[in-house]
Amino acid sequence: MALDKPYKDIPGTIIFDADQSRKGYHLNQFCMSLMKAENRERFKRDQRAYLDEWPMSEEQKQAVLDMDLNRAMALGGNIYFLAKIGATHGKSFQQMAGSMTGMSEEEYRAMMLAGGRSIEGNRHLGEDGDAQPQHQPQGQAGRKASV
Amino acid sequence: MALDKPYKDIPGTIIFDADQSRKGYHLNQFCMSLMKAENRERFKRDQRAYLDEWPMSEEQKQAVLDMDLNRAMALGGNIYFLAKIGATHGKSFQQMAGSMTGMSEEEYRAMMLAGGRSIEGNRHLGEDGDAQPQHQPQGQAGRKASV
Amino acid sequence: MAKITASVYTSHVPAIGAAIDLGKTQEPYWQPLFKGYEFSKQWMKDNKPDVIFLVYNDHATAFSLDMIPTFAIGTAAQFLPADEGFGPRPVPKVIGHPDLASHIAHSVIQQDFDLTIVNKMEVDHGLTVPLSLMCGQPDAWPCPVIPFAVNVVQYPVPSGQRCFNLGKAIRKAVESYDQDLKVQIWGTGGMSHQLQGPRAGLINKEFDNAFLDRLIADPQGQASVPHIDYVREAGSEGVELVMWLIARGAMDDVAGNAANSIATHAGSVRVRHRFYHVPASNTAVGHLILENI
Amino acid sequence: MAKITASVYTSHVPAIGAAIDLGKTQEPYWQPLFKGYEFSKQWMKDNKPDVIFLVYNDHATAFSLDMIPTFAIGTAAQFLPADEGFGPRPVPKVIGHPDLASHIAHSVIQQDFDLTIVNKMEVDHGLTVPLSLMCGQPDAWPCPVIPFAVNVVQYPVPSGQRCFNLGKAIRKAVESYDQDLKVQIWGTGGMSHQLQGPRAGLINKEFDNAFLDRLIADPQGQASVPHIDYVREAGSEGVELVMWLIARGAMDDVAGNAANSIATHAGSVRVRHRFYHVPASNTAVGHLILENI
Ligand SMILES: [Fe+3]
Ligand SMILES: [Fe+3]
Repeated sequence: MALDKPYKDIPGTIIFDADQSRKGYHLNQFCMSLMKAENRERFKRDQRAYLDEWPMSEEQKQAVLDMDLNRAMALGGNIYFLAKIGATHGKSFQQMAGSMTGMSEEEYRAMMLAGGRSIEGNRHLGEDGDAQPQHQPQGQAGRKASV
Repeated sequence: MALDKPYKDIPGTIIFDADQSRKGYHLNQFCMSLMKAENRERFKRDQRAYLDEWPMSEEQKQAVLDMDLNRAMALGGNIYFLAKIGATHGKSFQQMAGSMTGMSEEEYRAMMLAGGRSIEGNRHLGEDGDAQPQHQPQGQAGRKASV
Repeated sequence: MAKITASVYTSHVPAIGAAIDLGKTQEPYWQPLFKGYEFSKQWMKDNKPDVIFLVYNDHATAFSLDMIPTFAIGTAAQFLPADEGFGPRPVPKVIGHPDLASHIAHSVIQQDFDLTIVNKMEVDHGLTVPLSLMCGQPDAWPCPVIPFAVNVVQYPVPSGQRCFNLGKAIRKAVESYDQDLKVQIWGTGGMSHQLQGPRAGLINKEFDNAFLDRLIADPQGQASVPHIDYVREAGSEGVELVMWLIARGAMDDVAGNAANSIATHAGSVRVRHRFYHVPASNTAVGHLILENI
Repeated sequence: MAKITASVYTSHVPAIGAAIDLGKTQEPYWQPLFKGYEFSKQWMKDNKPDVIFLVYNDHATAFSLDMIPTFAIGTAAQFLPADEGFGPRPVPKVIGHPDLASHIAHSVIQQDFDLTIVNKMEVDHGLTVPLSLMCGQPDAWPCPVIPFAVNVVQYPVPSGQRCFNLGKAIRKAVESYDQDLKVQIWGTGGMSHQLQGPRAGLINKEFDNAFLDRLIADPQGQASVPHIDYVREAGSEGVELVMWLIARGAMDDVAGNAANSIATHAGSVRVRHRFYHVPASNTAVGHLILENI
């Protein structure tokens, strides 16, 4: 691809473009299947067996089993598709989004109530905002990690 | 609809536009179902029973049973959809197209071999070409009808 | 002749739908948000349209990765609320307006917009949450709705300028319909939000309010802002805001045909309501009502 | 850099596929038609492309009335021949080129063409008959194929001008791809035919030959011809000819960007082959090969 991808220099973000879409095709189509109640039941009963019905990579399956959404995104998942897994487990969008920051649910909710994450330092890779790679994971997890 | 339909003054032609599409939705979707071999078998075994599974008008069903393609077109059918019924009965596109003129299969085939129907007199309603309403049905059938 | 009487803009956060459906609108978390829509519910009663042309995006609900239409118009007689993973929302089914929708499709395709015509689809929170916010919890929605879905899931999404020009084409289509109908056009989605990655939770109040100012006063200028600015400043999902430009492009003060990107002032527009609130779940909520006068 | 080397134009009559599949090509009825493609099969061997970008229309096969995309690009890894009612044609499966297809989709959407991206579909005679005519009956098609489907089933179909401009946008997209690939673009369908009603069997040799002349020498002029002329002069299904303008718009002598409808001569084009025959079933068969030089 010789096309510009100007979004590559934004920190903490994956843009779902054609390349990601190709990588994540089966992962995302698996997620779509969870829009049927009977499939959600089957998936919850035996996640591994259900996943094995799909031609996904082992890494993709593991990311789903671990509910590691950052990993699932890197492997081609799209958040609107992945949200169906969260819904199946009874998780809200806020819980899912928060899980990608390393913050606890309470920490993330408190950040949102205080007006959300600031844009300052988070526009370009190489700045010093809290979404930059050098500051992950965030919240309590980050403080523990740096000890 | 206040949009122009400039195609309304062409003789012997129905243009499949949004209005026709709406009218023929279930008829055409029934035709699509004949793309599966098992459905073609079921349809051929009991056409009426198969048609009754679809929310089509009685007129539409009768047009299918009679293989009256002009009627089916007037009721919202589209030729590419209706062609699946023909295929189910083992009919070629030439046999289906010919059936809408009133000509016998041989007459229609001979016309095509001789270079096809002329455009002369068939551009606008009100001219005197062979596709004009006053000259239907064509071929032997027309000669019989006018006796 | 049909006429666009007003445009409505609102975020369509799924958690808002859940709050309404679960009776939480008076909880401290939600109360300030719903207060911002009290005016709007009354305004809807006082200004009941005959049809709502509702611009939204599908969130991997009706459209999987098998088919991704850039622009899709719903021409069906009805559209059922989808099961997005928690079961369908307990809201009325959406009644379409096949005749007007087909007319608009016909006209807009002839104005060089390459629509996908959809005769069967379910609708997700992108469409039903705005209806709930503006109409509350009625037994039936107040009028037929034409769903118009924009791809903002897989990049590239249509540009702001393309969306704005599409709005102009829709206005022209509506005005060539021969029944006297009052049509509202709604643009939904946004405002700033990012749902993924370590940057999740981004909110940019300055960007959002500047967007609202400019959408009102200089929509052509706002239309020329590239995607990357939305993604960078308003979050990866903030790009949904381009959909607001479709509704804005259909208003009276934006003249000229779709191919002509220069707006001249042909009529005028009044701001009836403006509201902004943070947060709803991960998202900044913005809301505007503009009337043609 | 990828480059468009040539364009190929041909009718795609289903009966031609049946004649090939049933071994009837040497029968008196079919022999003159297949003779017209002998040059072309040798030319394909001598000028093997790396990818074919194949413009065709779906005939109620992959797309029912549930979703009707104006323009759909196939980005899948493969496409199986469809069962159109007689069982699938016994031809090789079509291997796609997902990377180039996605690149073209990306570029062309950013040039304001509102494509639908399709990751799963079966292909009908509209796509496989041209391959059979140009390649005979190999065990595998000679190269990957990107299917590009145009709605010509439900009116309104895209205008000739829109198609021509799309061709320009596709050329620009191909030329921005960073691998060295020789790409052919094929436009299929037509020529004059009418498959329905009392006017079925219409053939207009004068119109068809004037179209071929003008497609070669004055494509911009031909692009400005409205639909109604095709329907009136070349039959209800003759409107398929607008698809040839997409391929023609991608050639070297047609310069300028997609938004600019004025063609200037930037390169030149050579006619390698021209053929016309009546009838194939209900249809007039036309065929052209143009090379960029
Ligand atoms: Fe949204
Ligand atoms: Fe065709």
